[in-house]
Amino acid sequence: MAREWQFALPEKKHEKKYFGNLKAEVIDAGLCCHCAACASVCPVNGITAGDAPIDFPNWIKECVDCGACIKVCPRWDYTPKSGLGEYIEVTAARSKRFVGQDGAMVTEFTASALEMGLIERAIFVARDSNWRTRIVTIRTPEQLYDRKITGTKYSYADVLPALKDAVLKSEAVGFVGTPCMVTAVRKMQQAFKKFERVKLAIGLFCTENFYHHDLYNFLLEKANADLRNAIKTDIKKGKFIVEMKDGSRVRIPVKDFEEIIPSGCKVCQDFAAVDSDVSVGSVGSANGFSTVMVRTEVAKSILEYIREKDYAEFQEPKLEVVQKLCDHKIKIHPWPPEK
Amino acid sequence: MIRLSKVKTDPVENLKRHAEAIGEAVKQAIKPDRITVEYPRERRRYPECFRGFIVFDKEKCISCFRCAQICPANAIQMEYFDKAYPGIDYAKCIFCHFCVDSCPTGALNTSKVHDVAFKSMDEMRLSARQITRVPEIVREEKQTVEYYVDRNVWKLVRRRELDRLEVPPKPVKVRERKAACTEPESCLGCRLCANVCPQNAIKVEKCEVSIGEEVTGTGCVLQIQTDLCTGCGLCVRQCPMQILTLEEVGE
Amino acid sequence: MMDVVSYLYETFSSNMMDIPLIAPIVDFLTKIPLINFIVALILWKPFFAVIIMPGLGVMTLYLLYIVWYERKLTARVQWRVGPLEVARPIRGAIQTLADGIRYFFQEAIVHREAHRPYYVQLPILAFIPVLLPIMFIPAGSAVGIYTPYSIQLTVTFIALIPITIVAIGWASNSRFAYIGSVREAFMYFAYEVPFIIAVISMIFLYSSGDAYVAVEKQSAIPGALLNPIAFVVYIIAMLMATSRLPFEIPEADQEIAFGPFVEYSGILFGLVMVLAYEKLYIMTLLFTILFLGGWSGPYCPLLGDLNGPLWMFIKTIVVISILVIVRSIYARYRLDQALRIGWTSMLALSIAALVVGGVIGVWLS
Amino acid sequence: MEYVLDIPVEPPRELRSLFIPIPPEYVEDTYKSDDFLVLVGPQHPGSGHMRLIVRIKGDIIQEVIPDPGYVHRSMEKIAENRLYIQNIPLVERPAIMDAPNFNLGYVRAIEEALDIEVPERAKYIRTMLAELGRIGTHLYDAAILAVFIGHTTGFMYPFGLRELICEALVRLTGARFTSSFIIPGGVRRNADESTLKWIYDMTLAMERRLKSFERIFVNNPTVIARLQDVGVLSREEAIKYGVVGPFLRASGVEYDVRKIEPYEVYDELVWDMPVSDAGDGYARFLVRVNEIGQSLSIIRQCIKEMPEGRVISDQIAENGKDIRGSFYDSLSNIVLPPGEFTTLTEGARGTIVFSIVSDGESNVPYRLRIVSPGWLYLRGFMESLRGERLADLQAIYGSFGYFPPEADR
Repeated sequence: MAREWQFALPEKKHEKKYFGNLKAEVIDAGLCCHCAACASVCPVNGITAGDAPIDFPNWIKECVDCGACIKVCPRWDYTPKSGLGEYIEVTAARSKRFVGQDGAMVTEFTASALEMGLIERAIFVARDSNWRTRIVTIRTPEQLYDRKITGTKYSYADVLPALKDAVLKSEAVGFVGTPCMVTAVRKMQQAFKKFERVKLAIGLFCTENFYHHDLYNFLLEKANADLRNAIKTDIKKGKFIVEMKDGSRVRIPVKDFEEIIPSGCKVCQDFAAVDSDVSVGSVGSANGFSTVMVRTEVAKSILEYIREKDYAEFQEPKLEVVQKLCDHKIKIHPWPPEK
Repeated sequence: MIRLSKVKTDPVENLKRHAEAIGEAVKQAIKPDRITVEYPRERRRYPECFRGFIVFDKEKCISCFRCAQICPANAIQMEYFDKAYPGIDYAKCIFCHFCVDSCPTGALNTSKVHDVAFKSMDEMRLSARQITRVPEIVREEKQTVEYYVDRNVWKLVRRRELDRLEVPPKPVKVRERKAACTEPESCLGCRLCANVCPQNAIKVEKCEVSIGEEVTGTGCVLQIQTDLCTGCGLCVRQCPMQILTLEEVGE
Repeated sequence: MMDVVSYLYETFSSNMMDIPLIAPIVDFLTKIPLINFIVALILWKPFFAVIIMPGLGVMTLYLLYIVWYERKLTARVQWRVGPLEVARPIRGAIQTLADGIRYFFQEAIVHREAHRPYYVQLPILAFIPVLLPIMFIPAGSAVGIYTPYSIQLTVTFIALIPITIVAIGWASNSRFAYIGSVREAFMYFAYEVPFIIAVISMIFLYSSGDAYVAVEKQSAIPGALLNPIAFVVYIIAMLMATSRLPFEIPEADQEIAFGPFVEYSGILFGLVMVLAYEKLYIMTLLFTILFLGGWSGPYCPLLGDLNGPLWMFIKTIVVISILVIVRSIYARYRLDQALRIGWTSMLALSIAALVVGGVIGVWLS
Repeated sequence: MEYVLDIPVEPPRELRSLFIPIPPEYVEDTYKSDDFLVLVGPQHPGSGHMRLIVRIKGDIIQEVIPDPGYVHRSMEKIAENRLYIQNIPLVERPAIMDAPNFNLGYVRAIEEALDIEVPERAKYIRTMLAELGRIGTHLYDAAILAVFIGHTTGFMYPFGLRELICEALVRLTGARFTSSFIIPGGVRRNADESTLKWIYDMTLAMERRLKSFERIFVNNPTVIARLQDVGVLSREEAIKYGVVGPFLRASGVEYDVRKIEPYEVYDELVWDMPVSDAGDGYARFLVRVNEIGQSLSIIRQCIKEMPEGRVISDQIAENGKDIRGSFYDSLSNIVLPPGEFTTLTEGARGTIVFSIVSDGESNVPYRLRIVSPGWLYLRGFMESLRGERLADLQAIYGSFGYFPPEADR
C-alpha cells in the first residue's frame, strides 16, 4: 500500500496539452490506425472513437493533460513492424464445434481458453443487421454459437474501451483484434500494470480496415450491393466477396478499395499481428481452414488443449503464401510514405 | 387449523347479539376508554430512535458525499463553502434516514421534530447551516403523552413536562481509514484524485523519473498526506483505473 | 278598531297561562297599554303551546342541543372527544350554533339543472307539515286546537312530511338526490303501516283518540308497560321514519352522499338537515303522550300551568337522548332488508300489538 | 315476474365522451337489452382510485368491468435505475400499511441471490415486523369495510387500535409505517428489552380491546345481515380466478405461503391458519379477524423465544447490533449474480411475488417484477359481484379490502 508513488510524463513535441500533441503528430498526420487505445485510457472519457476519426471535442478545456493517450498510442514514434514475426508453431486447422468465416479457429481458441479457465471473459466483435460493429462480452462458450459474432467484419470497432472495462471488472481477459490493436495493448501493458490482466490477445491477419459508412456507401454505389442483406463478407484472392441472402455473390477487386482505405492503414505493414499470442487468418490454408500462428506459451497450451480434446482437425499450412502477403503489404504500404 | 363456517342468524342469536352491541355501546358511553391525543396542546413522547428532522454536525463532517449518494429520493445536495456539506430538501425527503445510517462519522443525527410548517417550496430546501440545529417550532403543548399498556389496561399517561426534542447524538465507531494506492505502476497520472480531494491532502510535485542512474524524463510524485486525509474515499470513487483503496490504520 | 283589539285582548287574557313564578311581572306588564296585548298574546294558551312550548321556541333549543349531544355521545362511544374547539370550557356546547351561523353566511348555491323555485321554497315549506301536528298535541292545559281526535290528526300530519322530502329530492334534479327520494318513498312504505297500526292499537287501548283521555288512563301504569309490543314497534318505526341508523337508507353518506339533500348548501342545507330532527321531535312528543304518560309528572305549584309543557319537553328530550345512541351501534341495512323487516316482522308485531291493545282496552274500561 | 320497459333508451353522454375501456358496441348492446351501465368511481366515496363499470338490470349486477390504473406509478421501471438498497423505500410504497411484508419479500430476493445467512434474532424481529404490518392492514381494511356499510364506530375502533401498531413500529424502527427497517442480512437496529416488553403487553391489551370491537361490530346483526351470503365465491371459482390470501382461505382453500413454504421462523412457531368454507363476504371478513388473533400470538411467541446475538449478518457488517456508520460501505454497491431470483411472501392481502432479474454486472436491477395481491384477486372480486344488488357493491368491495395503490403499483 503505497502512500507515495510517481509516474512518468512523456515529453511533448509541441507546447500544447498532450492530446494536442497526439492530434498534431498522429491524427492530423494521418497515422492514426483507429485502434481507440487513447479513448480507452482517457481518464475523463473525452476521446471519442466509433465510426469516425478519433477526436476530443474541446480538448483545450477538458483534457487533464496526463499523457496517457500518448503512452499507449501505437503510432506515436511509429516504427512499423512487419514480417511473420517469431512463432512457435504454425498449423492450419478447422473447428469441429463452431461455424465461422473459414476454420472458426478464433472462436475455437476463445472457447477453449474459457473452458480452460485461462480467461474469465473475452471481448468479441459482433455485428448488427447492417454490419455495424457491436462489442459483445463472452463469458461462456455457448454464447459463441451466435453466427453474428463469428465471421469477419471489415470495419472499425471500439474493442479497447470495452477491453478496459473488462480489465477493471475481471482478472483475466482475452480479446480479438487487428494487429494495431494488439500492438496498442502491448504498449498499454508496458505503461500500466493493470493491463497485464489481458491474458490472451488473438491477432487477425489484416490488410486494411474500413470505416463502416465508407464501406457501406462504397459497396452500394460500386456494386449496388446492400450490406443490409449480406450474410458474409470475405477477401479471397484479391477479391472482396459479399455473399447475399439470395445466394448471389458480389466480387470487387481489392485494388478498387484504394479510395476508401483510411490513411492510417496505408502506413501499416504488419500483416500477421506479430505481437499477438496467436494470429489467425484464412490466408495460407486450404478452403475452410484457418492458418494459426502460435507465438507464446499461453497460446501453445491452448493449442495442446484443443488437440487433446480433439476439438479441431489439423492440416499442413502453406506458410509461403502468408510470407508473400506480408511482403505484398510492405510493398503497398511503404514507410515512410512517399508523397 | 381454525375451521370457520356460516354464523347462525336465528332471532334468539340476533337478540343476544343486539343486546351485546347495545351493552357495549352503553358501557363505552358511561365509561369511555378514550385514546385521543389532543395534539397541539399535548405532544406524544417519541423514543430516541424516532426518525424526525435531521440534525447536522459540521465539525464531524468529512464531506464524503455518502449521504447524498445513498439518498433514495435525491433529497440531499452537497453545497460548497469551505468544504462540501449536505443540504436537505424536505420537499423530497422521505425520512428513511439512510443518510443518517450511512454517515461514517456520525455527523448526521436524528431529532424528535416531525411537525415543521414551511411557507413555500423554496423554504423547504434547507442548507447545511440551517440543519445544524433542531428546527424551531411553535410548541403550544403543556404536557407530554405516552401510551401505557398493560395486560388489562390501556391508557394515556400525561405528564406535565415538556419533552426534549433534541436527541443526544448516538456514538458511532469511527473507523480510521486513509487512502492508499494499491498498484502505483498502473497510475494514469491523471491527478483527478488530487483535484477531487476536499482536504487537498494529495500533493503533486514535478520530479525526474529515473531508472537506475540515467534520467529518462520528467514525471510527477503523488503523495497522500495521511494527517490531512479523512478517509472520505472520494478519490477512490474517482480513480479511473480503480487503483486507490481505503485502508484501515491504527487500532 | 279599538274594540277589535280590546275584544282580542279579552279573549287572550281570559285564557292565559297561569304561572305563579312570573305572576308579578305579568301583573305589572298588563298595566301598560299595548305591552299588555303582547304579553297576553304570548301567554295565550294556544299561542304558547304552538310557538313557545312545546312548540317552535323550545324546538329550536332542542335542535341546538341534540345535534351537539349526538355528536358528543357518538364520539364518547368511539374513544374520541367530539366537537370541542368552539367554546372549550363548555366542551364545545355551542358548536351547533356556530354551524348554524356558518350555514347562514355560506353561499347557497342553486345549480343550473335544479328546478329553481321549488328548490328554494321547499326547505321552508317543509316546516308546515312539521308544525301542523303541534297544533293538535296538547301539553297539559296548553293546547293549540283541542279536538277529541288529536292523536289521529297528529299521525295524519306526520304522514305528510316524507312528501316534502321526496319533493326536495325531485326539485334538486340530480342522480343521487333522485335515488335518495326514491329510497325515502320506499322507507315510507316500509314503516308507515306498522307505525299507524301501532298507534291504532294504543287508541284501542285507551278507547279514545283524545290525548287527555290517554294521559289520564296512564296515570296508574304508563302505556309502555300496558302494550310493550306497540312500544317496540313504535320505536323502530320512529327510527325508520327519521332515517336514523340502522335505517339511514335515504341519506346514506357512503352510497349516495346525503341522498335528497346532496345539492343543498348554505342556509338551505341547514334547514333540510334539521328536518329529520324536527320529525323526530314531533314523533317523540306523540310517543310520550302514548307511552310515557304525556305531561303527567310531579306538580310544582310555582310553575302552575307550565308544569305540563315542561314535563312533556323533559320526557321528550330524555327519550331522544337515549335514542340517538343507535347511531354509534348499528350499520346500515340494505333497502330490501329494511322493506322485508317492515313488511314481515314489524307488521306481525304491530298486529299482535293491535290484539293486545284491544284486549287491554276492554279490560281497562 | 319481470317488467320490461319498451322505451328506447339512449346511452348517456359520458359513456361516449369519457374514455371507457370497453368497446362502443358493448355500450350499444347493453342499452338495447334494457340494461344500464353505471360508472362507479374513480371519485365515488364507495370505490377507491378505480372505476367500476357496472352493468345492471334493474338492481341486479349483470357484469362488472374494472378500470384500474388511476394510481399507477410505474414502480417497476423506477426500480430499474436505482441501487438495490435504494429500492427498499420504493417497494414499500404500494401498500404502506403492509410495508414490512413488501420490504421483507424484496430483501429476501436479494438474500437468496447473494446467499446471505440471516442471524436468528434478526429473523425473529423480521417475523414480528411482518405480523405487525399484517395486523395493521387487517384493521385498516376492517375500518374501510365498516365505513362502507355505514358503521362509524366500526370505523373508529380499528383506527384506534392501529394507533397502537404504529406506536409499536415507532418504538421498534423509528417510523410509523413505512419503516425501511429490513435490510439484506438482517435488520437495521437491535430491539431492546423494554420495547419488546412494551409490544408484548400491547398485544395483550389489544386482544382485550378487540373483544369490544367484536361485540360492537363483528357480531353486530346488521353487519352480518349486510355481509352474509353476499358476494359468494365457491372453492372452485376462487381457485379458477386466482384469488389469493385470506380471500382464498375464506373460500375453503387451505393455502398460506407461511405454511406451504415457510420463510422466516414461521415453521418454528405454533399458529393456525383460519379457513372458512362459506366463501361469502362475512367469511372473508371473519377470516381476517381471526388472523389478527393468530398474528398477536405469533408476536408473543417471537418475543418469548427471541434468542440473543447479532441482528446483522457478519457478511454485511462487523458491528452486529447496529448498521449505523457502515450502511453505505456495506450495502451501497451490492451486485447480484446474473440470473432471476423470485420469492413468495404472504402479505396481509395475499401472496406477494418479487422477482429480480440481474445481469451480474450493474448495481441496479435489470428488471424488478412486483406482483401484488390486489392485482391477483381483482378478477375474483369482479366475478363475485355478479348477480348481487347494486347496494352490495360497497359491502363486497370492503369485504375484499381492495386497495388500488397496491394493485396498480
